[in-house]
Amino acid sequence: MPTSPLPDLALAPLLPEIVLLAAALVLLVVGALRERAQAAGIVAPLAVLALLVAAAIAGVLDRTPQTLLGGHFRFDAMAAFLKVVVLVGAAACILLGGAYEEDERIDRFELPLLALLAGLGMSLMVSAESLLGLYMALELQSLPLYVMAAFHRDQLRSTEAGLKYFVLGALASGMLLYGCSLIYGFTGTLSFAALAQGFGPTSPGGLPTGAVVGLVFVIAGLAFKLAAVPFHMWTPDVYEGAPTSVTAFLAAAPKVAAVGLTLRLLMGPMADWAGQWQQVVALVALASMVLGSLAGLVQTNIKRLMAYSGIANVGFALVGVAAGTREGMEAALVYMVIYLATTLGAFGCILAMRRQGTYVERIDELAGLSSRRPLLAAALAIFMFSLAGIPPLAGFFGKYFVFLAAVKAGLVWLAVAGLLASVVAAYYYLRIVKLAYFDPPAEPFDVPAAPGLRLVTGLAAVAVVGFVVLPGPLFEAAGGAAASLGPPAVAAVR
Amino acid sequence: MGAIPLGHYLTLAATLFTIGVFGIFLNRKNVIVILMSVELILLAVNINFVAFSVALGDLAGQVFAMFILTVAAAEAAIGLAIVVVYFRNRGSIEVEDINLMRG
Amino acid sequence: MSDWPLLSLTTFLPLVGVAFILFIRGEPTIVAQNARAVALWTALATFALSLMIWANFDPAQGGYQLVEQAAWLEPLGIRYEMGVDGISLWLVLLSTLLTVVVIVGSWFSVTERVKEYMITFLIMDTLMVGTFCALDIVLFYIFFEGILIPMYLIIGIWGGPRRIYSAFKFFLYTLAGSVLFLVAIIVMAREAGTTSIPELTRHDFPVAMQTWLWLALFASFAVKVPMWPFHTWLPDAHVEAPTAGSVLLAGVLLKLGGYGFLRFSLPMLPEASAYFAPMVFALSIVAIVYTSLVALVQTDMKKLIAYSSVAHMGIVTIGCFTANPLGLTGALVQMLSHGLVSAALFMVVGVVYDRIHSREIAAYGGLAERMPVYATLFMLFMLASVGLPGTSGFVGEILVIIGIFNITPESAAIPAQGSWVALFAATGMILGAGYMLWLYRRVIFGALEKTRLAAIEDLRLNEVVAFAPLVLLVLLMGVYPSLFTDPMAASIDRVLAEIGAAGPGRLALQLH
Amino acid sequence: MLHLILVFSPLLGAALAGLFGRQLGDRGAQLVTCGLMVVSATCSVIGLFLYTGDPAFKVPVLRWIEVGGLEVDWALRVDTLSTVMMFVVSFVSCFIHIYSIGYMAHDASVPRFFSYLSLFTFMMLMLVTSDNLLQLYFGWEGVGVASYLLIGFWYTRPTACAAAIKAFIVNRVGDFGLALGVALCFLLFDSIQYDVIFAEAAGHAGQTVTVFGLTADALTVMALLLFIGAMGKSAQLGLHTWLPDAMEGPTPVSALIHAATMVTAGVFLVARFSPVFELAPVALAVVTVVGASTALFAATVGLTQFDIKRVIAYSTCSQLGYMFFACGVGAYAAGIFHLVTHAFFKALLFLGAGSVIHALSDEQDMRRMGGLADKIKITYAMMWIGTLALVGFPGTAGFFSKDAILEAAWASHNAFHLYAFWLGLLAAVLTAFYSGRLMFLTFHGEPRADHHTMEHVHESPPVMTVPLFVLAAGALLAGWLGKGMLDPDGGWWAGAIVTGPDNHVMHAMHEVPLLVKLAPTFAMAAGLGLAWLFYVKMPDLPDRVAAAVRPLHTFLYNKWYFDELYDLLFVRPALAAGRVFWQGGDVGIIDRFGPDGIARTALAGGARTVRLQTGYLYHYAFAMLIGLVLLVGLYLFLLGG
Amino acid sequence: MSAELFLFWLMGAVCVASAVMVISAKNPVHSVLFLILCFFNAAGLFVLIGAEFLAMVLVVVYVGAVAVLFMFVVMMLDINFVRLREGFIEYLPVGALVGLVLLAELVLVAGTWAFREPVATGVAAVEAVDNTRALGRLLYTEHFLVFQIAGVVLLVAIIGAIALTLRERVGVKRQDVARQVHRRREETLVLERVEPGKGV
Repeated sequence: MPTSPLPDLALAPLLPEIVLLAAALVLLVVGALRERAQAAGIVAPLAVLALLVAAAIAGVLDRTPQTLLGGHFRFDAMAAFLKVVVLVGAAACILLGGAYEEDERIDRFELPLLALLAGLGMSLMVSAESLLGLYMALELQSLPLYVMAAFHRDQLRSTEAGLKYFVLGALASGMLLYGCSLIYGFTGTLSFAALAQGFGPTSPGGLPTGAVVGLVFVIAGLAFKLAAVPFHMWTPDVYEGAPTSVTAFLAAAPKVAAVGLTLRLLMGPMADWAGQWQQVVALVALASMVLGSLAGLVQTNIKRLMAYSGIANVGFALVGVAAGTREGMEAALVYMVIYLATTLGAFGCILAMRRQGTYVERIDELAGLSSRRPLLAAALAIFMFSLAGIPPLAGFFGKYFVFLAAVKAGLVWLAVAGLLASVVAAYYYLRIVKLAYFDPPAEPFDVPAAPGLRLVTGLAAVAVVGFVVLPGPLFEAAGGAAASLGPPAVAAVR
Repeated sequence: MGAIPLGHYLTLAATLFTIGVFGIFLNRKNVIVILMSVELILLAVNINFVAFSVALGDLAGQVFAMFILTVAAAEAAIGLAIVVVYFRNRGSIEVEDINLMRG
Repeated sequence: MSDWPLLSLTTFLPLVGVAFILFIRGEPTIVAQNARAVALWTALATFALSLMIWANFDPAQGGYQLVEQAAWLEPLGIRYEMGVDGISLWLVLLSTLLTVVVIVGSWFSVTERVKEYMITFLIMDTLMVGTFCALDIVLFYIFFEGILIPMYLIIGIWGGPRRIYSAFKFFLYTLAGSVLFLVAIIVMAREAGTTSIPELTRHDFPVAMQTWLWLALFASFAVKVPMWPFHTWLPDAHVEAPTAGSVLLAGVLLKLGGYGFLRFSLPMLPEASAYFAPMVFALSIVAIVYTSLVALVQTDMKKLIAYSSVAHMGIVTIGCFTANPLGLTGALVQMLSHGLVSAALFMVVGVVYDRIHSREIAAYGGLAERMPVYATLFMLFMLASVGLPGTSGFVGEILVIIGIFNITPESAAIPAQGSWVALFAATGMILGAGYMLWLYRRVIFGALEKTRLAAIEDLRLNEVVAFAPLVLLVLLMGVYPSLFTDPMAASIDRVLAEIGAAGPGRLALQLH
Repeated sequence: MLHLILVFSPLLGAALAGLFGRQLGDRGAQLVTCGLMVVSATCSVIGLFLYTGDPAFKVPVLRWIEVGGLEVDWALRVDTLSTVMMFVVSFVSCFIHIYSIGYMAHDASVPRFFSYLSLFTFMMLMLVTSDNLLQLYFGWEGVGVASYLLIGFWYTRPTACAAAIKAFIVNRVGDFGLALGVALCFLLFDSIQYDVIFAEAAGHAGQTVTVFGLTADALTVMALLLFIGAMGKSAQLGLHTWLPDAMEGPTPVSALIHAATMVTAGVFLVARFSPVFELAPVALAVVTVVGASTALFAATVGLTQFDIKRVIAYSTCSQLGYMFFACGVGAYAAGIFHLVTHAFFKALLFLGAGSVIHALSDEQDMRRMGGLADKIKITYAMMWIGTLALVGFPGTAGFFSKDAILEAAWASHNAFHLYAFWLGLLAAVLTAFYSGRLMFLTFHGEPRADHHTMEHVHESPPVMTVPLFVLAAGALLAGWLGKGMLDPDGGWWAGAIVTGPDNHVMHAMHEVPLLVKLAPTFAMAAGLGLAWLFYVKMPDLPDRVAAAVRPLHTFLYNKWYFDELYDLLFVRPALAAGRVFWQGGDVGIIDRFGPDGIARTALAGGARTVRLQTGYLYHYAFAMLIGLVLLVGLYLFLLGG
Repeated sequence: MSAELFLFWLMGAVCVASAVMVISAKNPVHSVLFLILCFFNAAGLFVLIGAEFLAMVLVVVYVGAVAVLFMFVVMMLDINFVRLREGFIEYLPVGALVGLVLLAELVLVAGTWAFREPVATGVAAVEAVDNTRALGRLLYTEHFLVFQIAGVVLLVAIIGAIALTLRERVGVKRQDVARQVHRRREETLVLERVEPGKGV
């Protein structure tokens, strides 16, 4: 194969990406030709459509693991699973944001287009099969996000958010790249498959020190994308500053993709070296859970709060990663999917709260929500309880599974610490419920929001509540996804 | 390369990387210098890749370095665009001024 | 009938009512009326179904009955498994009954957000019944923890002036205990490879591990019961909760702790239970004496009753750890009795609170003149609370005292001085009489001097209806407790066998 | 069936009057309860004739508790002892019901009163017919509650409420001992059925048991625990404080509960458990000492009181002491005999006192009485009959029983029998003195009540005086009729009372020196004479004597400061401890360092954490870098990569 | 010391020195110029090691595009001579310490490198063709996908930069093709019937 002058053109597994790219190009043209005022109204639904079509394709494609295009891209059950999740998540975010963007006058067609391109990046991320693929996909996902964060270009907060996000993101990708270079230098390859083959448990000499240090650098870079402590510093500021619809986007799909990418790297070629990276991930997880839980306690801005909540949640997901087992991986995937649904719903609620034309951001302003907008308050409460991990809501199952995996891997201390942190975090989720339900109503809220927003929020609420009835499919899908990852030899046997 | 040991290159890259990092967090001037620091970091990475590539006799490293250059250019464009819009709002790009949001 | 999934029907029937209520639209008053009606009929139907459980229950069998199994969370090896035994049977009935009672009892007194109120209580019903029926430990945990949500809302929305502090304290305190339970569940699931309660019970956990597991379980149940010194959430929560909330809190939720000890700690971790039994006894004694003394100086009616609850639950925990049939039966009967009596007492307070809007003892006095029926009921429940023979309160208490007294240094099952424990437990009788009588005297007796009480009206029809079943049951359980204890017997023997199977003998070797 | 009717008709009456009082009206309630009490009393008389001397049998009623070897049924045990007790309870209660029709005629809540009274009677009957310790306990607490309700009947009076609570709680202290006794009994016998216990008691003699850290004779411990219960109910020294206060209740209540029936339950308990007490000599010694001490103590206090009912109450207390030390020295039969006679004459005295109070428009202080003898002649006569019976005037009921007790005390082999004898004798003198004092102060001398009151003095209606006649007849005749109880062989009891093989006191008491036989009579004469001297002959003497022994008088007048002592020892510390535990323990320590403290710490931690989030880019970058350096360092240096 | 080594040291030293100047120069314009210097030297080092294509790209892309862009922005934003604030010195010791630890760690790691056969399938036939050609071959075969992604990345950069900075100034007459195409008659043309003698 290496001698073949032409790339292997069996491109079926790339269909989702091709659809996305084609859609992006077409929409770019459409947007450019349309009048400013109308462009977004056309591009956004089409972008949603494209994302959903791509997700559907990813869902029905043959899941036999196959690596193609020079070993940078791999399609397997895990890729399919994550693509569906990530693309649907991205589509939902675009739907959520429509009305908000109109109100805030940032309803330009570039926004959905960039989201679409970021979706393409995420889709590639979860299929990355080499360090190079990893890097490029990551950048393709990150660059649109930087722009989106600063998209409210007349607003200082938004541009500051974009600036911070960009600078720190660049630093993080510098770290990641340095790590990549070390891994490359010390192992001689960029390919995950080759890494797995050449540095299996039986390989002489084991994984070189430099490669492990490189791995730590790479983990640091990925941790930035995940917003895990101590690479989380951008999160609160960017969440607060970015337009809320963009914050929702940032908080949702990219994190799932980043977890997928982390798993691809750690549980793929590095699976046999779990002992080497486990402690690092466990520490990061612990720090994230603790910091996210503590810092959230004193927040007054709900977007900032969601940032810290996100930090804590990623910590929980990383507990599953730290387990270093297939089960842990499965748990992390399940966790992230549930997190995605809950976060989307929560942001849906935030985006639906408007008072005299301005969007509510201060937590205090939620007071009395339940008497003005009972359904919205109920949905918000559901998401908050789910984030706090209270059964029978979906959030509980995620936590249970993650900690089950951790305990099985011997990380009981991490499970205990994590659960205690979750108790602390419960306080701020409860506070929101308290404001919405217990406090006397203040001024009325504006009438309910756009249908897209209501649809997404409603679906998320139903999913979070109804998960308990039928949890099996998600677990099975995640199980299949987790099983598909691993050294090719194993995959071939399956 | 023969005469120059790989370690030299790696040390040089490490030094540049460190300087770049210094540039980011010791910088009290303007954001553009921070962007330049990022470029230094990327340069360090590139040196690493190229050095490794040559040492290993494997071209993949150099390919990687090329893509890094590409992305760096894209990044620079976006970064500068953000700086520009920020400047339009704030009238300054002093690092100390970028702290509207905190806590 | 018996091949119907009776337990699941009972558990989830209230949710049907919830669905109905959700779709009620219209004028606020009409909505409230309809919501009440739907909630009442749903609760009644649920209660009727739970009576069917009783009818189909075979008292002679010690194992789980009416067992239902279904695939649920296969990848995690968790099945949907429901069943009852003599221990949970009555608690199920208690839950469904009290739901009916609180809905009737708050028929007129709750006028705000009636729809939400009824929904919350019906959800509570589902969760409570589910907790007692669950035969899978994770399923149990889901119901067990889930109760926090409606309870939090109940306290927070319809509660008193300090409701927010109390709601948070209640929620976070209980949650903190419960997460450790969750860790224990996970560790147990890993160790035994199953989450089914019967199978976990059969599993022999290594003794060293038992200690930690036991402590983790203890953290949860001790908070729930609550045991001293984990009890401080309870007075706050009880005081601030609306009447119906206090009723369910005291009537059912506190029982979850005792139930947990009986269902998990004892049979699954017998060695550790034996090892820690003296500690439990010590804490229970402290709880009884300490909280009784604290109750003596309360000025708030609900707080007084709340503290008395802690003392009464101390009897339950003692009974649980006697590991003999008397003690266990006593603990269970005491749980049921406390479920009825303290529930009734909170309703008693609620009655006057609805009229005067004060819980201060000092705000009352001489109610007997204007409210004879009320005074009579109050008297009955007050006496039941202090354990008067012939009422339900007595049977449990005396069984526990006899049971614990029968633990002697010679009977090595549990290394404790039973007689001392019995002695202190019995002091609760004296102190209990002290604070309850004092309360009664200050509220009911004396001259009716306060002007705001001059026009206070006696019990309304709905209140009488709400109290009626409690009165009947309190007396029935006191006079003919066999009705209740007979179905328990076989199950308690089973639990004892499970405790014994691990063997006190082994224990002596391994712990000393 | 007879016994079922006997026991349950009062319950029926109580239920009817209680639940349907409003519908029945005062008259209806009175009729129902009294009618049913008459039925019950008739049954008890029939029972007395039919079953005295028959061996014990059981009337089952209902299954009660069956748990792990503990099997307890509701059942009536009928033997001679319970037959006698049923008679006393039912009969006396019946007449007190009737008396109450008159006495309570003007009260606002008549049905409630009769309901309580009947409820009490039922509970008392359950107590005496109990077949096992738990049913005994039921009756035991039941009468306590009824007593509580009746003492607090006039609930608007603060003193009545306080007295009611005090009665209940002090009784609870006794019940506490009883409950532990029940528990110990089950430990020893694996049963709490009387027949099992009595049959197996001998087998457990000398067995030791370890309770409360002590290893002691099992039966002794059990007997002592039961005796604690008896002390509470029978107001023995230490647990007596509630009885005088209980006089806050209506007078018929005092007569029924606090003279004739409930307070004697302790004596009944000791007699009932004679098979056990006989095997526990130490316990008997304790009973003797406590009984004798109470007899004297209460008599001394009775000397100085002015409330007519309180004097009789202390007298009751004192007489109960007699009964106890009778049991203590082994003469259970004498104790029960005194119980029966006492029931009649003390009820008579109380009802008489009630009649006086009724006549004087609710005046109870003897200092404001006097000179009533002419105005209420029937009452006066009846009171004298009662008094004579109380002081043991030859031929009256009290004479027989008290003599028997003192003789038994002399003749016994109990270690403390002489202590009991001499204290008992001294108490007899005092009894005569204070009884005389009561009579003289009340009926003789100048009227001290105000003019208005004296004008309204009138004799009570027949519905009140007829019961007096009946009880007076009892007070006079019960001694003659009941002498058989003192049968030296105990055959009369048909095994209901057991005396040990070494206990020959019932024989020995008939063979005491003549002086001993005469001593009580002399004591009576001395006491009555002194009283006449003090209160009729030289009315200024009492004050002079009191002044001469001022400290002693004050000490006695204040009832030996028991109430104050208990207040200091128990009530105040309990309240103080409660406050300390609440504000100091719960709020100050547990909450402060527990939930609230943790919450505060977490919030402070949160505040500190967000201070890291300065908003400055370089800080963020720096944090990332430090994180990176640490992680790499961790790997390189700590994990030994 | 061989010539190559000497050149390495020379260029390396200049590279490091100019890097230091990039971050410490007071005038941002100087910083950009030093950055260019640094890149030139790095390119030299690449040539020295035998990666001539990359060296060229470095100069073309960086010096020719990126650095110029920087310069352009610096000039456009007109930011000069920023005063040094007091915090700088305060943080220096800690910062230096962390930086030095990082450097030490990196160097330490670098020291552990040892040659091993590349396990990858990467093209080993470097000898046959020159650097540029070999890279080209790889780029369009093996790394085709990545190449495409790079294209998209650049597209994103374009869209992003435009979206952020492009403003439609009000009052400026611009040609709008879309509007012109979509123009309809009714919108532009109003037919007024003007009655004679009355004016419009």
